[in-house]
Amino acid sequence: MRFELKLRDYPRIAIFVGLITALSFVPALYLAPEVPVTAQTLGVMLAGAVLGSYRGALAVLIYEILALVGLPILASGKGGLSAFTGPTGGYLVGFIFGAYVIGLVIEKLPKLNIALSSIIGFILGGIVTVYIPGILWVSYSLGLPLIPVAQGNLVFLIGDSVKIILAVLVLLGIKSANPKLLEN
Amino acid sequence: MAIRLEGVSVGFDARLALSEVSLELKARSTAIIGINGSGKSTFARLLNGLQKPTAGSISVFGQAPSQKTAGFIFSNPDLQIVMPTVFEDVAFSLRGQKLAPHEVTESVFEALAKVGLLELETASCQTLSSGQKQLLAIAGAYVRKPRLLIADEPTTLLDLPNTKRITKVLHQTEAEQLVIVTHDLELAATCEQAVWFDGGNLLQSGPSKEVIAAYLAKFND
Amino acid sequence: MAIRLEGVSVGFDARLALSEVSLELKARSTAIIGINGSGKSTFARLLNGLQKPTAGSISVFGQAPSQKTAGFIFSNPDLQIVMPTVFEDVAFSLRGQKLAPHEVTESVFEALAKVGLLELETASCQTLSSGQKQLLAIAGAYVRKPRLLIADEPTTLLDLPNTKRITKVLHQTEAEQLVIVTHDLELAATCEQAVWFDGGNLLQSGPSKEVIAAYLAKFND
Amino acid sequence: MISLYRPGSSPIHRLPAWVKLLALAAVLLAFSLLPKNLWVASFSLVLALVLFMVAGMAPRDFLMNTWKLRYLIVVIALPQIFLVDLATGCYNSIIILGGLLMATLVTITTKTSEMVELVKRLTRSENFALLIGLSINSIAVVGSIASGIVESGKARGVRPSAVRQLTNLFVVSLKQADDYAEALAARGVEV
Ligand SMILES: Nc1ncnc2c1ncn2[C@@H]1O[C@H](COP(=O)(O)OP(=O)(O)OP(=O)(O)O)[C@@H](O)[C@H]1O
Ligand SMILES: Nc1ncnc2c1ncn2[C@@H]1O[C@H](COP(=O)(O)OP(=O)(O)OP(=O)(O)O)[C@@H](O)[C@H]1O
Ligand SMILES: O=C(O)CCCC[C@@H]1SC[C@@H]2NC(=O)N[C@@H]21
Ligand SMILES: [Mg+2]
Ligand SMILES: [Mg+2]
Repeated sequence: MRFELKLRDYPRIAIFVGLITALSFVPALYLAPEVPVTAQTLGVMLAGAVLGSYRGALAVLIYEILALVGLPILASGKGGLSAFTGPTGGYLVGFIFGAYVIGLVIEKLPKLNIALSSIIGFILGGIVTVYIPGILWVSYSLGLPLIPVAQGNLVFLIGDSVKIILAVLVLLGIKSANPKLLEN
Repeated sequence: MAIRLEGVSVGFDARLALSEVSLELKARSTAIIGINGSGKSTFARLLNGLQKPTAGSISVFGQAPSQKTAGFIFSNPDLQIVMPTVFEDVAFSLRGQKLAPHEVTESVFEALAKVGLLELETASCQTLSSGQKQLLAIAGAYVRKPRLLIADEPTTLLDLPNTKRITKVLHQTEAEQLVIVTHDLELAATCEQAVWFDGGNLLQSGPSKEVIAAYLAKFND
Repeated sequence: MAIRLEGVSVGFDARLALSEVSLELKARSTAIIGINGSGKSTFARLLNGLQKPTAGSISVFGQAPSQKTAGFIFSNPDLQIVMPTVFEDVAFSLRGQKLAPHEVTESVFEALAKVGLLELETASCQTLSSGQKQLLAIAGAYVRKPRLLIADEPTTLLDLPNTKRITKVLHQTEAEQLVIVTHDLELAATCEQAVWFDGGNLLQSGPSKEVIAAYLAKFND
Repeated sequence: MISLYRPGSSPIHRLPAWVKLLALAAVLLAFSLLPKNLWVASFSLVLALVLFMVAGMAPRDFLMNTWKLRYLIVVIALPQIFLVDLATGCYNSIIILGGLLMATLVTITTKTSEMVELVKRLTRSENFALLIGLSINSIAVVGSIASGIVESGKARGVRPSAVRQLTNLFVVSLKQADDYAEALAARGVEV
């Protein structure tokens, strides 16, 4: 696969940086301290699904670079270096790969109905790919044993399942409103 | 009755978007004019409760401002359309009113007839032209029979015939009062009264001809 | 020289956005008028090569249309800004021209002076008002020294003083020709010539006073 | 867009961004190599405090930033104290706190624009700079679309469902992105 960017991709990637930011501002819910349930992942999932693998990953990467350099655009208005060295740093890294995997799955299953292929993508990319580095980093950075951390992380499955359903509905909505918007 | 503001201020952070505005609007139609950032939209949003005053009091037909009494139209109709088809979108405004299906249908048809979109009843909203989308937005507000209709720059994106059509439709609705925020002084001149804001202050109000003339005089060099 | 179209058509899917337009624009300034969807923007986009004709031929100063000869300004200033500060944004237009840093600085300063934004050189673009943003967009186009300047509804989102300022700046640039697409007939009247499109057809062209009068007459009932 | 930067003219403010980042990395590495005892952990906290003072921050700022991390400390400390032992629990929570405070200090003493500049210089790509510029602008653009949609929903008196509003946000934003692309092309931008 060639990682080429056309002129049209630039503002589309940029607008997703804006969309992920807007979703991160939806008030986050703290079930477990420090790692919130956040609408941000909805933006990450749709970045992969709408922009495709490498463009989606690039949108998430830029979003995180802007957060890293000091814009308060992460969940509940966090930002800066410490957000990445803090316990949620692993999820943030997982987001980049997650968007990529989602795009890849949808690209590799062109014959499948978009609702189905995106659900598979969202589970593999939006959950599995995000949770693995997320859990590893929580465990490592906080010096906690892996198994209880992984078990604790299961609470997010509820929220993330809801977000997958939302993401599929939004994706279908964009398609029915104007299918050209999904063309890359 | 009518619309009455007493010492109303609205502050954002440190600055005042409106400062101590006292005003009574009694005319059937009023235009709100002023330069960018002068407080026009803030004023309009006060009238249907989208914005709460920081100080002072407002009454609309003797009641607190509310989305029940006041319908609101924005300049970008894309932001207001929520349902896939024209009929559904107008009907959406009646949700939660516990109407029988035939009552909904009747009201929607009446509103669509008013704005002249009856033939497009089953059309997909995405296929409408920009003028048609704005008419649809008006129908969506009108179907709730608001006593006050507020439009914030309803014609900025439209051409001459569409502007004329929207202007006519706005004036023809059965709302008791009409408030139009606009930069288009021709549209403003179609209203009986006009109010001129400047830097959050009420600068002048009165018959629209006079206010517009004063406004023009200020910026003609 | 000037701008010359011969039998130009542009088709989208099944429909024609412009059909067999033949036209020569020689005046220093030309307004393009017509209702929503009549083909105005399509025409404007042809002139700097954003849109290729389906049939026919176009020449601008004897050459094929290109972004090199023609600068373009849109109505939404937010979507024309790409860099964080005023200076950088204008300088961005010069990238790829392999200029020495001092040449870039000189050109940018000259363009900023032209539109009256020199004092804001280091300001963050996000802090500008909508009128200032539109002036910045003009500077971004102007800095490339286009021989033709095209503006597609440059003042729709602006208030009266800003509209006047932008109108003045557009006419004062050193471009050899100026083409302004607009619904604002006062703005159109500031141009020497006007062209009226309707349903993709060239309906009338000539001195702007005459064309505007005919346009108004059609929609006055 | 507001940023986390706190203006100032201290020596730390004046250091180039890359120096601060390198220094931070070096300090964090050094701590991971030092013996893991409470003295070393406390030293990291003292170092952070001293650096805050050098940067011209009031002790209050130091305490406020520490307070923001309070839950984190509880989360780290409690399980470790139970699962491992008291000393390890304390060491880990204090050393992490010290590290995070120093990272925070780099962020609040460095202008966002300077950091962006650094990133651009590291990548040496004009196209990357374009992408960053467009993205910063897009945050404001999407923000105004989003507030417009929320307002319109409220103004109608009947709140559209979250899914509808969300879909609308994506549809309108993506349409604007295409307008943006057009404006770039018109400016003669080639990538
Ligand atoms: N939500 C907000 N937060 C902060 N400031 C605001 C907000 N809304 C409006 N303002 C400020 O209040 C002032 C008045 O704004 P308002 O939108 O009422 O102006 P306006 O007259 O409608 O302008 P325009 O013609 O550009 O629409 C402006 O200075 C604006 O920046
Ligand atoms: N990219 C496109 N794909 C399909 N149809 C298009 C496209 N661009 C324009 N059209 C159609 O071509 C016709 C002319 O459009 P154009 O944008 O030139 O009109 P306009 O005169 O600029 O209208 P407005 O005043 O609303 O800006 C319209 O019917 C429009 O729907
Ligand atoms: O600090 C941040 O911005 C990142 C927060 C990460 C939260 C994670 S992502 C996966 C899981 N699902 C959620 O809703 N929250 C956590
Ligand atoms: Mg306004
Ligand atoms: Mg147009």
